Amino acid sequence: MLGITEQFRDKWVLLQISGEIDMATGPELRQRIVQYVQEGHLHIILDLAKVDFIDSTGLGVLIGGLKRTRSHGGDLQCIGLSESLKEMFKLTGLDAVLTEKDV
Amino acid sequence: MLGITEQFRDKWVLLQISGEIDMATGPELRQRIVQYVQEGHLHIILDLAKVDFIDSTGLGVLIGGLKRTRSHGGDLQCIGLSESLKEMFKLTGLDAVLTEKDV
Amino acid sequence: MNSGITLEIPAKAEYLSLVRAVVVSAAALDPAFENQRLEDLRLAVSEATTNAIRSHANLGSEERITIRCGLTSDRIEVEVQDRGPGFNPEKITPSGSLDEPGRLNYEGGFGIPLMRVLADEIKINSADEGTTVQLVVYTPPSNDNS
Amino acid sequence: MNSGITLEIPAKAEYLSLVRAVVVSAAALDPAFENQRLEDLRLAVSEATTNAIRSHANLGSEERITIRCGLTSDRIEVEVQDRGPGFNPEKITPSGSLDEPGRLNYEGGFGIPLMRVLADEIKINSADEGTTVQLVVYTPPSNDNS
Ligand SMILES: Nc1ncnc2c1ncn2[C@@H]1O[C@H](COP(=O)(O)OP(=O)(O)O)[C@@H](O)[C@H]1O
Ligand SMILES: Nc1ncnc2c1ncn2[C@@H]1O[C@H](COP(=O)(O)OP(=O)(O)O)[C@@H](O)[C@H]1O
Repeated sequence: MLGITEQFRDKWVLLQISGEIDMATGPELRQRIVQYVQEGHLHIILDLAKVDFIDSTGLGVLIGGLKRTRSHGGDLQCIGLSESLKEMFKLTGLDAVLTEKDV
Repeated sequence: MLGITEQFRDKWVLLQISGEIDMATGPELRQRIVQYVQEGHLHIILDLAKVDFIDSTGLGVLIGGLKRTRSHGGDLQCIGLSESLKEMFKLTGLDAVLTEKDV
Repeated sequence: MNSGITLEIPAKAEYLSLVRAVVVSAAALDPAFENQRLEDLRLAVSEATTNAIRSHANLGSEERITIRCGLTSDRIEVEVQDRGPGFNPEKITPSGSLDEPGRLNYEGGFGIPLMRVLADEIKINSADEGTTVQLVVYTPPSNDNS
Repeated sequence: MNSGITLEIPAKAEYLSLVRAVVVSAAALDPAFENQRLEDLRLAVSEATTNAIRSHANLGSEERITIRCGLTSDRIEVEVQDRGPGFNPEKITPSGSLDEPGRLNYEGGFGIPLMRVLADEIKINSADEGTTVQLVVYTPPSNDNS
């Protein structure tokens, strides 16, 4: 199960994600990000505080979102990382590119 | 998993039970009740508010405890029944004998 | 029940909570499944599995209990199969009632009557080679005007 | 792995969360198993199952993925078996490193390297008839003076 709620702040879209991001639910999140970029919302913040689980396909969605927003001059950032998510970002080298942002 | 914490109030022992009462965990609770009765603590209150699950072997433990305490001139009562526990007590006719008590 | 999941467990009480977790996860695949019915199913399956585990008391630990779980658009079906000695279900619960006088004189015998109340359908097939209990709980129609 | 549990699922992504729930429940049978290692195991098994599901893309839906889960005193062992076309694991991850420059140019390829980091042991047996990934995570000794 994946929950997504959106808030618009200045030029940022803040998405609060809850549940699990895996091969079953990842496509929905990917689709949402594609749609924001199409609509011109190029700055996306993902609040992952309520994400219980993310796997490598979920990381793939984050990387895809990062590439998509940046290639349009925008950005994607992740906040609310739990200890185990931080660990996973480190393991995969993602921590270097998907940095936390103070909102 | 079964958690049991005890409190002594007047002539009552109040047991707060948490977790699941089934064929795996029931024997532990049964054993505790047997022990109280042996030690002369004949009035037992079970607080089931934190019990997520109870099955028919769990009910068997409650009935056994009721019979054991009463046959020694004591009593056993249950409090903190959730809606689904109440439903189950009704289904099995246990609600008539294992009444709630105001503590 | 060609689709769906199959779970095999050793006949030990400590696996009951795992069986319940699996059934809850399987039922959660259908978002239309209501919480109350999920509770009913969880308890019914737990009762059937408890009986199956008991029936293996005199069998080697290699003999497994099998739980099959199938979802279709209008129902969830769970089958609990043991390799125990079997029994005659008709002889066990002649009245099926739980509130007879003197009922509290024994502490068991709630399992099958509970399953009958909780499930929308129940079939018990028992023979010398083992018992299969099939439990069906309906899911509400997925349109909103129910 | 003669004891322990066996789970069979259809090769569909929606069953992943169920597989994770089963592994977590199975590991919970050993109270010595630490939370962090449980997370590691959950993720590693999920990765293996994701690959197994993908490998069935061109197979009929009757072909199941099998997950076996065994606990012994010092380890938990999970085996994920598919009937997919197989692959050569040595060709896939020559370096196994995730932080090479340009790594972000593609969005996949994290699965096997992650499993290698998360599990204490991993064995991949792949052939034309399918692949079996075996993951082992050690449980700490149950005496307190560790
Ligand atoms: N799977 C089974 N295999 C063999 N006997 C069974 C099985 N399920 C039920 N029985 C028999 O039916 C009886 C009644 O079962 P049940 O209503 O669940 O109550 P209980 O298990 O508490 O006795 C059991 O005592 C047992 O003799
Ligand atoms: N069970 C499997 N069956 C067939 N091929 C597999 C299996 N597991 C992994 N592979 C192959 O190994 C590659 C790398 O897997 P992995 O590291 O998990 O990354 P990803 O799955 O994201 O590509 C996969 O793309 C696939 O070609």
